[in-house]
Amino acid sequence: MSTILTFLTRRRGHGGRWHWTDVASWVWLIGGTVLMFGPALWLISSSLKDPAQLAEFPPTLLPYVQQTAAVEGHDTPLPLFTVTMEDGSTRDLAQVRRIGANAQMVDPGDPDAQISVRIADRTPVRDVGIAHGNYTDPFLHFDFFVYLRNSVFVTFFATILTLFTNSMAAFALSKYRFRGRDAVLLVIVGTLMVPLSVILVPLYSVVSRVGLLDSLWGVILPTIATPTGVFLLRQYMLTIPDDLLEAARMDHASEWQIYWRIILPLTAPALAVLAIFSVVWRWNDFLWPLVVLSRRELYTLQIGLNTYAGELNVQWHYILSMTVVTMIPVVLVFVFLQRFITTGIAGAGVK
Amino acid sequence: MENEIAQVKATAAPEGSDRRLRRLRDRLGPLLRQVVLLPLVLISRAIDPVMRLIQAKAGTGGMIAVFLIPNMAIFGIFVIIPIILNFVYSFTGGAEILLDQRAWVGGQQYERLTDCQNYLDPLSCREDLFWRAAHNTFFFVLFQVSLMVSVSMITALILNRNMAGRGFFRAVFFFPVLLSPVVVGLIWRWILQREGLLNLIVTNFGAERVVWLNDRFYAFAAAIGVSTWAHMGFFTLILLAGLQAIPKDLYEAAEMDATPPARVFWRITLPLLGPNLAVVLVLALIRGVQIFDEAYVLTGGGPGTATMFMTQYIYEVGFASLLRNPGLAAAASILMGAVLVVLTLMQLGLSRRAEKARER
Amino acid sequence: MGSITLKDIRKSFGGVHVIHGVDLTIEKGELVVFVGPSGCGKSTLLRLIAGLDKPSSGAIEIDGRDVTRAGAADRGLAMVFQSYALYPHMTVRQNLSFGLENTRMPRSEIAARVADAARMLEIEELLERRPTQLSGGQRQRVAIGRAIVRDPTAFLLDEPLSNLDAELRGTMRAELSALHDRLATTMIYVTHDQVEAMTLADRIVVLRKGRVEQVDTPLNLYNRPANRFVAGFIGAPNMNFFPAVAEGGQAALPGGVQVAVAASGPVSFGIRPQHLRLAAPGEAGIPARVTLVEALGAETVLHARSDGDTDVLVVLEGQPELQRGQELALAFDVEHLHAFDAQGQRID
Amino acid sequence: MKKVFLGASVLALVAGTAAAQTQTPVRVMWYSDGVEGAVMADILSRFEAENPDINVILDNVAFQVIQEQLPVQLASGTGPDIARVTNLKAQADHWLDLRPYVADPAYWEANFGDRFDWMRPDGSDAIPGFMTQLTLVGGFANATLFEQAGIELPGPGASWDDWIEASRQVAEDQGLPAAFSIDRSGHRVAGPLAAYGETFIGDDGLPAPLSDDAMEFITRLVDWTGQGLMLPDTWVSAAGTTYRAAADDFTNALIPFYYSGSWQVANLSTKIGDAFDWVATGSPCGPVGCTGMAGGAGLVGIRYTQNPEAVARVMDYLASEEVVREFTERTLFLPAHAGIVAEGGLNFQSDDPNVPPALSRFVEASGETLPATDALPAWRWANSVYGALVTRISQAMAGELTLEQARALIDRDIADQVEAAR
Repeated sequence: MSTILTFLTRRRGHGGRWHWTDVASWVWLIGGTVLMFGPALWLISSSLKDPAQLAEFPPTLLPYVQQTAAVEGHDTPLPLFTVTMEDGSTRDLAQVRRIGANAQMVDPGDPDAQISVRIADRTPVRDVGIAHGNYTDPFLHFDFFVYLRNSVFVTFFATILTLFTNSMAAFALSKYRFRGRDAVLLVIVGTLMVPLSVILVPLYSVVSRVGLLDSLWGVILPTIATPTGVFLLRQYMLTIPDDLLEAARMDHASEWQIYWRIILPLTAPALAVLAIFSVVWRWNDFLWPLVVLSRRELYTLQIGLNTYAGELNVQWHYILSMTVVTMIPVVLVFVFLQRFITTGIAGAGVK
Repeated sequence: MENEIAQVKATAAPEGSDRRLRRLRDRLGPLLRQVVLLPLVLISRAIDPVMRLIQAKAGTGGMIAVFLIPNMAIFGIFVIIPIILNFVYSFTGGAEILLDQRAWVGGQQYERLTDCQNYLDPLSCREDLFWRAAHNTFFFVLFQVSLMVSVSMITALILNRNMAGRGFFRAVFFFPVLLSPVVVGLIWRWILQREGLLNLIVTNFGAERVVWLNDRFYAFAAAIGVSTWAHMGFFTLILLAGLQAIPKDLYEAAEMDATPPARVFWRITLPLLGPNLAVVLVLALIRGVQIFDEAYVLTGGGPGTATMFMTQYIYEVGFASLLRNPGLAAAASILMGAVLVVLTLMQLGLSRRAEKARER
Repeated sequence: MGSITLKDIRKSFGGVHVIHGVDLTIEKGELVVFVGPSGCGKSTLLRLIAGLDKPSSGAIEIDGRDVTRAGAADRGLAMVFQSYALYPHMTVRQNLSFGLENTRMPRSEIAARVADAARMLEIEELLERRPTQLSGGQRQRVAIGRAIVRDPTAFLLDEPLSNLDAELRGTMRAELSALHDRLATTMIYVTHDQVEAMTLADRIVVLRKGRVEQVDTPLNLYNRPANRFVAGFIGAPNMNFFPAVAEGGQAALPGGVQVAVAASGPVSFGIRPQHLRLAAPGEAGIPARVTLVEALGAETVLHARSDGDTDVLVVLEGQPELQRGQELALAFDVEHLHAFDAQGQRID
Repeated sequence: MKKVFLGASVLALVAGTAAAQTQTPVRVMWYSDGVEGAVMADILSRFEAENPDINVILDNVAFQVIQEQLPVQLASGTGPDIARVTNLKAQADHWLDLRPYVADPAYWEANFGDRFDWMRPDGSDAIPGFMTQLTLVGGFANATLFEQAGIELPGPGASWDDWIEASRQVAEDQGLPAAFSIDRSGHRVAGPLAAYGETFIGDDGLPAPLSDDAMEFITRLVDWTGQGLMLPDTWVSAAGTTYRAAADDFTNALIPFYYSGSWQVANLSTKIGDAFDWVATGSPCGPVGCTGMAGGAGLVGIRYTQNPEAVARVMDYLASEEVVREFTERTLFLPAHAGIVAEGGLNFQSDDPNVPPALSRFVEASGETLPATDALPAWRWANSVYGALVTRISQAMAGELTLEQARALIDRDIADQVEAAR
């Protein structure tokens, strides 16, 4: 125990005193943890609430369900309330019906005597519980597995192709000198600044002209030549010594082999970072697939869950629950690969 | 003999009880790797002779083309051509969506956008919403980039200290980067709305409920805060990488010189962090100007038009509203792109000059 | 097998001339060392031979075949890089066999060659390790091994020992020498270290600013440097030079020593520190004042200044009693004196 | 290797669709506000069972797709075979004329004919489709809150001022944040504007400049927001034409009065449950009348379909009286079928005692609409007017514009739209 304590309270500097910066750092980090994770936890908790509870204020931290009691003489279980009686005492009563501002209540232990209570004097008895319908209904009505398959297909092929094409281009741009290289680089970096929503209409007409509308490849192809990827990989490849390439050339390796057998394996950390980002990006893509895909059997999860957004109403309970479901892979990536990602970016990001 | 045993013990000891597990992993690892890599190996066997042939025929120059073509072809079709088309769109008028049905109007859209009596007063402009969006975007970028860079810097400095759980906290701050912007906007709207979590907390402390997203100041601050929340982890990591690359002995030397910590930061850390800081600034700037999804979901541009940013304006005018005007949207995006390019070039130029100055 | 001929090789990088017309023939089985100060073009020349760079003009022949335009892989050469350039993601074995696999050699043959090379270099236990798990000397061996397995027409070695510490460098130098004797293959060895050059080379090529200054055996270079540059570059500590003016076949050194020389006008005389000695009483010598005494035990290095402000180095045997500020005269035998004309060319 | 994999996945896709190849495919693009997608899927599966030669594929999409993407598809001459659309008039050129294909055009004329002008170009006699539901804009009141505050619900003929005053008293008594709210939508305020005398359409059929009558109501609306009577969250907290509903604030009993429309009935029923009693109030009155706005979503055939006969068969089935009746009863929508309306006796499937009276109140209110509002659904420029109203009124509410500026900008925005489209 004490070792844990000393581990946790280990700080920089010498001697045993806490410097004010240590305190400030810990406050910052712990505050940051609450701020970073809190909202996601809130989303999960909200996704377990039924529609009525979602709209409720004050919101509860945890999802609750109304307690009911089976009362003799009534076919269905009745909702339970804690009622403040006129003498100030409180009793748990079941509600038979409500008429306007008054409720007909009954004591489950004494089902014959009905009591009239003002509704302001009663509060529902609730227990922590889950509105599992939020999760089960979409799985029944919503082509979850079709959407999942499409999302996986898009994510997988987009990532593979991104890695391939970007690394090849980055190789050419980092390890060869040729006329126009700087121009190509400038164009690539320049387009970093063009957000998709801005060229939506022209891009749509291009994709439509190429015949990729309503096709998963129409979602995949426009995303794979990412300037970010080329840039990231090129920066990393610049750090690979040219000696290795020359050694390989002396070793009878063709240029393709140099790329394939020397450069690619050595770029692995940067490729991993790009792969993870690509997976997250493609998995989360919303606007573009929404524009390209209009057939249900081609929908990705993000588009699928948006079908709960109607013209006049949004079915938040379903959207929230499906959002949580679509977050699972991302969270898994995070949990299992976070060390890889964080150190990878640190290593590959900027050199 | 005894020596050898001692050696074996010494190497085995730290592995402790999971030695068998590790041995299994050592044996399984390569096997797994071979299985995973098998398709790649097969692909390479198939591609290699073709590539050798190309290299023999076309030489190294040909190979450069082979490496560049897939990326550049896709890039050309799906990025460059749309950008060019967008440029063409900006010279056409009407509500039609497809280019071939649209009428050529020359510079009319640009005239309409830049028709202003006073550029600082959007209401005096022909296209007042465009200028409101421009103003909002300008202030957003100004505040958001400064906030994000400072917060990322503080976090990176703290994470660079030698303290327990560094890896964990590094991950914590990175987590939101993985969420989709739509989800980010949704979560925070859920928290900031009238019946949201924040008001629950506020009322628990006895304060009045505030309708955060109805207040110009709070809504704007929320847009800044939320986008900082969502992206700071990425920038923190870049800065952290830079911090860790600064040789430790510089700090030791500074300590020997009894340099006060603030001075160490300004005179050692910051200058040596220069390249990373430049990358962070450029990327943050680009992202700031492009702010869309999370802010759109969060505030919808309100209250009034207080958080309506450039990209939202373009998206709504050009695509989302029932009354679309693609030509106007295209012209607006071209103007925005021009500003971005100028800003980035200025930024790069400045940092390059600073770098040169330092080298001298 | 293994003769290399360079014909008027020139190389410029974007207007900067790096190699100005080099003609050179390397006989088969020879170990030739390119030596020169940094920036003299020795590495560039090696890369031109290797095929990693292409000369701007001139021709390269290997065994009489013109390979000027041939790629690096097609010249049958092997190279050891200064940085070793071992593939960090491959084991030693994979590093050694990579080049052979590229030539579609049968697996058994590859295995046999790798085993041979590993045995020869005593790196058999390291075969399954990766380069990062090796010490500097071990990496060096692997880099050489990678060249050996290829059984090349010639080895090209680019400052292969410069990353090693002094002791290891000595050992490796000896091993390389032994290796050359055993393999009897042509080797071109680039170094800026004249000791390496002297100890290893059959012939040394001294380069300066992209030009060949002299090509000869180590001892000839030492004994008969073709010009002042070579004289100053070869031999440690550096040769001392004294300016003089020749008139009527005679020139006077400081202290009035007259020397016969077949020239007239400004000349300079060089003498190696080892060839100077303290003048016997009455003997004519160059007067100098001691500025520093470095006693190394077996020998003593004397820094002195003659009149005319020329610094002089003297290597004396043993541990003579000398003090800073002491005035003395330095004597020498005339046959050790090298004379150079105003252009720095040797005068015999 | 990769090729094999690709090939396999292509094969799988082809195999998946091969079974459907012998059937005529009919694609329906559909969006849902509630359960109607599930109901429609159910009805269509019965249709398929009866018509094995037709394969109906129901694409349940987000409303955003209908609004943003379908127009682009239509412009390029593609799209589904049938779509559920709200923006009916502006895209009327793209709808298929079903007249030559349906079994009995007279049945269509008789039962849906009144609304054909909403969805066909002016002067055409086409049968483009039918309304899946009618909607009527109108108010809801939280009867329980009114009762607790001891305030009478304003009766029929009560004016907007009466309603806001009564709601204000309830809000004050019950400590509520605001008295009422209206959905953020131009369509929602068009009714009240008409009730104050606005007619929208000029003599030339083009939008007329905003009248003083309209400004009368807009002024009130902005004042009410300024005084905190109208919940600012809905209108102020968004920009542009973004749609925002205040339904959650009403279900959460934050406002005693909510002006929305008949489509909310099902939603309110599920979310409010037993928490309080609520009633539909119809539209409060202005000087000219007590009108709401009719509207709704239409199901239309798309001109670019390959199989107009199959489309017509699907449409015939869906428009048949019994299917419309079932759909209406299960979705709690207002029916758009003249025969059903005349016959009445709809058996709405809800246990909630608040639902039937609310629905009948809306049916009743649909007789109270003014000609000015009745003309709007069939008017090409209605969306331009709605968009300009929302954008500028909410800016005025947020204090970014004065009323005069807002008026000028509304007129200018509409003129720009007309200009751009000509």
